Amino acid sequence: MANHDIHLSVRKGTVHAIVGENGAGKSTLMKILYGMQKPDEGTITVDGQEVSFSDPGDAIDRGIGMVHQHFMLADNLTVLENTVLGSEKLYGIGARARTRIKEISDAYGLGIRPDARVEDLGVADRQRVEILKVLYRGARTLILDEPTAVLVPQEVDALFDNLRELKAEGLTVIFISHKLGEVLSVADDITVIRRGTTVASVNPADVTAKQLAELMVGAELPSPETRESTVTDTPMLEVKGLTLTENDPVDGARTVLDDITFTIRKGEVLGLAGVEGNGQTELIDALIGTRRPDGGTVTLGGEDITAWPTRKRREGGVGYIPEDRHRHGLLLEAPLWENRILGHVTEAPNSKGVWLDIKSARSDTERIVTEYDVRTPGIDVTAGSLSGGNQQKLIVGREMSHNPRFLIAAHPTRGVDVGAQAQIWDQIRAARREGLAVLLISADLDELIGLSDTLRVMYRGRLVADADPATITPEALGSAMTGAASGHLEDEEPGPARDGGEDR
Amino acid sequence: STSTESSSSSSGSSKEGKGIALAYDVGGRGDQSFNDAAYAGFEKARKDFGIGGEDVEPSDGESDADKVQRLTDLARQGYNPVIGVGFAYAPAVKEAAEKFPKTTFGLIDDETVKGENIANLVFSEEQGSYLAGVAAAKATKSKVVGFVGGVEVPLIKKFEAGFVQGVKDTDPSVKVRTQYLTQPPDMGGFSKPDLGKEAARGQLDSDADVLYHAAGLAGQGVIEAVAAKDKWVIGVDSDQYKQKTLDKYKDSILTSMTKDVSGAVYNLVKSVHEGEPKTGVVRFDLKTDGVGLSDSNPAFAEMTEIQDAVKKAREGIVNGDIKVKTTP
Amino acid sequence: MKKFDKDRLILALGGPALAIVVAVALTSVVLIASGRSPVEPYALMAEYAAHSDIQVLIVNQAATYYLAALAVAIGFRMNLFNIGVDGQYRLAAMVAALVGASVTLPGPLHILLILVVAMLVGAFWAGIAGILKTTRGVSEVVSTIMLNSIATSVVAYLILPAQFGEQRGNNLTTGEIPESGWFPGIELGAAGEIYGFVVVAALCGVLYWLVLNRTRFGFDLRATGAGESAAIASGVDAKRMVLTSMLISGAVAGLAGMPILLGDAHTYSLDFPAGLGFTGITIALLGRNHPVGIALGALLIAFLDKASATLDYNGYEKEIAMIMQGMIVMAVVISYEAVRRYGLRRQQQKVGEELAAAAAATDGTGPENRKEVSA
Amino acid sequence: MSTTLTKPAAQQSKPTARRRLTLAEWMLVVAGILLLVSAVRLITGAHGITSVGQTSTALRLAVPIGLAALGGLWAERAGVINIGLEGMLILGTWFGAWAGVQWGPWTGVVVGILGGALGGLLHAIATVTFGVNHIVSGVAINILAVGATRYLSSFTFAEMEGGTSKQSPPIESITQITVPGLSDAMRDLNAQHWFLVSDVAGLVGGLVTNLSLLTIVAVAMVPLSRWVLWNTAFGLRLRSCGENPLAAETLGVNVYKYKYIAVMISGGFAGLGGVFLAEVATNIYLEGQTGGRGYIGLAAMIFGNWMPGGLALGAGLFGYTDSLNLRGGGQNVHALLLLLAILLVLATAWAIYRRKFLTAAVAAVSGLVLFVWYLSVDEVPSQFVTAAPYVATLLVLAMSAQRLRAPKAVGKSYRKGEGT
Ligand SMILES: Nc1ncnc2c1ncn2[C@@H]1O[C@H](COP(=O)(O)OP(=O)(O)OP(=O)(O)O)[C@@H](O)[C@H]1O
Ligand SMILES: Nc1ncnc2c1ncn2[C@@H]1O[C@H](COP(=O)(O)OP(=O)(O)OP(=O)(O)O)[C@@H](O)[C@H]1O
Ligand SMILES: [Mg+2]
Ligand SMILES: [Mg+2]
Repeated sequence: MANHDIHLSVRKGTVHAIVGENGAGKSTLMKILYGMQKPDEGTITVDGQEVSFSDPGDAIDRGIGMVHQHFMLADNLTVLENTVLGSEKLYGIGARARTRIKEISDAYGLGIRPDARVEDLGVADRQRVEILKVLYRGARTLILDEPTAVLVPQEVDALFDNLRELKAEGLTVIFISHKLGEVLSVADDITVIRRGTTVASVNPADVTAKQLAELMVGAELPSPETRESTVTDTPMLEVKGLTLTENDPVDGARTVLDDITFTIRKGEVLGLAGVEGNGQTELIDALIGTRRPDGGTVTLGGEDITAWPTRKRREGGVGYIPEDRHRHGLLLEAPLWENRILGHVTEAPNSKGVWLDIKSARSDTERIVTEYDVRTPGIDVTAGSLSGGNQQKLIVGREMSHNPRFLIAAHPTRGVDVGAQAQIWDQIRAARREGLAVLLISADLDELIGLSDTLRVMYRGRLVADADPATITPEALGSAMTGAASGHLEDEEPGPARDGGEDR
Repeated sequence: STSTESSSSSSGSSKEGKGIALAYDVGGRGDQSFNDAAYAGFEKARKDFGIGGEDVEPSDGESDADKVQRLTDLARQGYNPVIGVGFAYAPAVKEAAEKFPKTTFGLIDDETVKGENIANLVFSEEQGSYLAGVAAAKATKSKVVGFVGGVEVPLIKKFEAGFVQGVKDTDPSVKVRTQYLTQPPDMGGFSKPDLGKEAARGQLDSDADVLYHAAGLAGQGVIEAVAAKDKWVIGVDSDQYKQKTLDKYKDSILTSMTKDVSGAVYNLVKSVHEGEPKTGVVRFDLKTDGVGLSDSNPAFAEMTEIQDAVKKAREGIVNGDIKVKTTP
Repeated sequence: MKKFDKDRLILALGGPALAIVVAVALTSVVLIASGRSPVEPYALMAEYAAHSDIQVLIVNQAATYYLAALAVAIGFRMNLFNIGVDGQYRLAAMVAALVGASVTLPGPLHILLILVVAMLVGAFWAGIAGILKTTRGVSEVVSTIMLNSIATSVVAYLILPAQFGEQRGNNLTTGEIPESGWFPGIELGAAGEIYGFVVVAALCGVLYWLVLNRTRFGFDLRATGAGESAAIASGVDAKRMVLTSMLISGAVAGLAGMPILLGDAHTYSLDFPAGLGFTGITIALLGRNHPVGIALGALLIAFLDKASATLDYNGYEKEIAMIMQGMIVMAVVISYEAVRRYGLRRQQQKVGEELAAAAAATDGTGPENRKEVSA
Repeated sequence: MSTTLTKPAAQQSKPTARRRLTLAEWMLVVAGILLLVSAVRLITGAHGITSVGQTSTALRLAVPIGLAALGGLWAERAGVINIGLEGMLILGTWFGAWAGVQWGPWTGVVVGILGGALGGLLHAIATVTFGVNHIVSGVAINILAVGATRYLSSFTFAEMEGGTSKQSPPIESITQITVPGLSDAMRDLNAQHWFLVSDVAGLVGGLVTNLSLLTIVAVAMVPLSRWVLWNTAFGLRLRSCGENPLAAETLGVNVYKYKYIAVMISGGFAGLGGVFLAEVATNIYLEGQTGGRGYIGLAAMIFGNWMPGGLALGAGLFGYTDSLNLRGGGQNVHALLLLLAILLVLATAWAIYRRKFLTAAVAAVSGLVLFVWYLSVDEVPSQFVTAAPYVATLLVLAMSAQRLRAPKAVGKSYRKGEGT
């Protein structure tokens, strides 16, 4: 059961926020409201009228629109096509629709180009297309499921301005977010969901972020704060002049990594901030060895690994917590113990010579399950049947079990609830104490600032700024992420913790 | 489980024959070609001698073992003679014939496999085709004639060889265009009239005005294309002038190179029926009228010049003055 | 965990069993609709297959199918659709026969040489598709379809007497392989002879299982099939994997023609069986790429093929067996999928339930009681 | 510290929209190829390569392949791979002939389409409702179609006058038209063997000579498909199911419905292709008549980058090379060797310009080999002529596959309400 005994009432013309842990059932609730899933019992009332939706079409007819947690766009179609899809009757699929899109875009300052292909758009633009889709259908009630997760603070502000404008016109907005600061700043009412049921309805004026969080979790909030520094002087990973051009058969060469240079020392966590799509993925690919850089070198513990294939790198002590665990970290239809072998098939205890050592691999999986608190009835269930957080714990356990010298941690706690989050942070901190070098990439700026010893900002394939996590604010970081600021942010104190000069 | 073999090996073919058995090659009954001809002989023999019979089709992609099994099954059931239609049956006939010494096995189109109780029914297609070549060379006005072969296998190349030689011996200035539809093992060239039609059109476009086909069912396409242009076509295997499905085009069918598979089957059955089964190579050629050139088209029968030439060529072949090649 | 396993076993067996029943039922419906007896054909076929010589025929045919299906299955295991097994084995058998017929060597060496040649040629032909895929991104589905047709042409050319072949009567062959190159069979007297290659085929199955499930290479291969991007991130060189498995698939395909070549025909001629590759696809599907499943599938299809011969003698159409084949394949794939889904859902539910129970029991998050749950 | 951080970035944050060839550029490419072909024809004297007959045969041979390819297009645009096209083609030949024999050719057309659509329905049930792997289901349908039609023939055609268990009686043919003056004028012009003019005349002439009405219908399906798929709401919904079915679902599109419709239309097109084979290419049903054209159609569609125009080109290539092969293959294909060698030289130059030296080397060597081959023989052995279309397809795919782009969700199983 994902939801039970939900009571939610949203006043017309307000912004109503819904908060809750991962997997609390927020998205499920919204999907029910939007007709994508059917409730087993209970009623939904819109404008005083009881309704029952059998598919999203019904909800749309009722003036409900939804922006999903994950983009619901067809990359290969144009913005116009994505927008009119399903509602072709309104303004056709041609010139009238184009005009209407322009009107809406202008009215809310969305800056939409109707004939652009979605695949060519950045995340913020895509987010706006999603909102446009809803407005185009003349929705009076908007459901926004974590619309800010991928936006930088400035873009979030712009979005909130849009929301306020909508509210002013009498539209109703239901808004889901994990970022409590945002919630408090924009919402008129807040509902808290825990374990699939509504546990509280509060007025933003009456609560603090901390109280809200405790309502969500039912316990005290952990913090990513790292207190003592364990940074040593021995460089573990050195990246020099890394350059990567993407060879698009149609567009020709395009530089995606431009002269990237940095060093991570033993015991250091280097946090990399940046809006998604600015080269982080490519950087990870180049470091893990799934893409050959066009120039530059990567050195691990003094050894030049630039030409090493992925497997050799992993054997050489590169751990990897991928950003998309389903695509890069797990075999969803394989049992847990096989997933424990994944990525380390050539290493003990998984194999001896060319043969797999299934027995040892299994018993080691049992160990990981216990040590890392992976909630599962056993190691023969498929990875796909575990919850996201538990999948992530399994991955962390697996990577840590091979004593990495250098760990790539991409969004290590994305989609993971607070409890598991704290555990993962602890594990990273513990390994760091023992001399692990970490490259941390995260969209969660609090996590980034809290966990890192050094911060870098990536923008359009370059490292454009650096900052000291002790003094930097998320806002300042955010402005560098949009390219508005560069160089050393808050440069009053160069500090010995930073090896200067390499980013020009 | 028992072996079917052991239960019947003692009986061999001693029981009173159940009649004739035909095992077809790829294409099977309905190929409007030699499988059908074999069937015609089979039917006629059954009627004339009042005996039973069984005819069995092959399956796709079968191996020799399957053919052996088929012949074995038939022999064991008491059919006699058992006839393998097509050279593909050669290894199978050899094996089955050893197992059933008292059954007579007919093998059409192959003489590489010999045995006491094997009758190799072979045809001199090249001789008949030579005559077709003579007729074509005489009938052409444009001095270009064409040959359309279904699949490029040695058997069909025999047709080509005889035809080309016939043309060249008659009039060296006549050009022969040769076209095959598919390559083995793609036997589609015998069953795709559309390919035959387009190939014939190609030859007609390059001025050929007499076409000879050895393409089984695909030949229907050749005939259709030629008829549409009012040129001459020479049929194959049976007298295609008389074939019902080709009635519409019969005025364009100059003549046909006949190959008396039907007669061969009939005669073998007859010999078995009369208790003096034929064995060894039984050749059907011009001398024995096993191959020949039909003249059921009255227009052809009236072309005296051609008839004379054909007659002369026939005599030359029969008395050995003309040696016809079997490969082009 | 035992519970899961028992479930799995029931699910694994239930799927195909159900499918065959459904397929037989549907075929009977077809029979009734066309005014025939809905049961007699089965009885006839069963009776016919009770003879030991037919059984030998079935087993021999199954060996050939088995190898073709293994070749397909290797590709399937990593989401490669090697539709080109057909061309690969034909070309391989042809060249192997040429080589085999032109040398004289002591027995085992001669056979070994022929097998090596066949595997190399099969691998080469499949490798073309592999290289096109890895370097040029050409879908192997399309390229192997093209290569099948091209193989036909190459074989047709090479077997010409002007090239390497010889004409024998109306047939073209590669010449006969001397007896030293024949694979000894298992003589069963009147029932005939079982190809010795049946044993090789079985060994290939064992090897397939062993490599796939017990070696690092096999793990990499399966991982690539189960999730290519995850496999790449885990250190598998996907391109090399594609090429390697294509080569292996082709090499095994090269063996598919060997039971007939070395056990029976001893020459490649125009009437060498074609189309085994497509049957191989069917069987790999039926057997779910599992070596035992494939063996059962191969036997089933071989049974339908061989036993249906009796239908002809008894006034039924042989095509009934073919319809049944199609129905079985369709029913089997549908039931596999339904069963797989059902299994997954069930497992998810169980995970959910057990965890909920565990959570309720401790009302906390402690891992203490997890062991009991999984026991 | 450093303050020179933000040089204006040289590159854009995101690639600009994919560049497509404009109409003018397309015309230039076509003109270039024509010029080249014409030159090769004059050098080699192989006038057959652009004759009227060549073109008209190419068209006839291309139609069934093109229809199968269109079938593939409709299914794949909705996200379903259809390797069962071969089976649906077979169903089309059988049903088309069965009805055609009894109630006339046009009824045959309708029933043939329905027969193909029946195959499509089966494929849709398996893939859409049961989520079976698309290729697996397609293979099963191919087996089933062969068995079913053989079985059916044995007590339908076998009992008809002039039919057998493998062949139907003749079907009345569909009217053929030839554009009166134009056809002859083009033929005459073509016969002059002038540079370029005759080649164009050959092309045009071939397209207006001996045209069956069904050919016209079939050819019209290409622009019609293009229009329906890209210019109507129905088409947009259908394509959205192939790109991102979940997104479509969230906008109220009934994904299952569109997939079903698309796959049935797909089967219908294949069925029409089958009817064409049974009624126009020949006038009978024949077992094994389709001869793998379904697979070739699929290849043509991929070749054509999942676009109607492209697949028409792909089908045209198959039709053209097949036709060359059937119309005095050896000499014509010999001429093609030269054409190919020249094209490879051009490709080498282009690759060098793009600084892809490996590609350049491969192209140069292949070009050289072809050229030497061209010089050393007068005729290509017929065995290789048969292989020409397949080799050509492989070559073209090898050169262009990376530019191809399949619908994003094609081949993926989709379950309603299982999205995130
Ligand atoms: N029909 C169902 N029955 C039982 N559980 C379900 C059902 N559907 C989904 N769930 C589970 O319910 C939980 C709620 O998921 P949901 O996506 O609504 O969470 P969420 O609050 O949106 O989390 P997030 O913050 O990660 O987006 C998940 O564990 C999900 O797997
Ligand atoms: N139909 C269902 N009925 C019951 N339980 C289900 C159902 N579908 C999924 N689940 C359970 O829901 C969980 C799916 O994981 P999901 O990632 O959605 O969980 P989550 O609550 O978001 O957890 P996390 O916060 O760790 O990500 C699994 O534990 C699975 O067993
Ligand atoms: Mg979750
Ligand atoms: Mg959610």
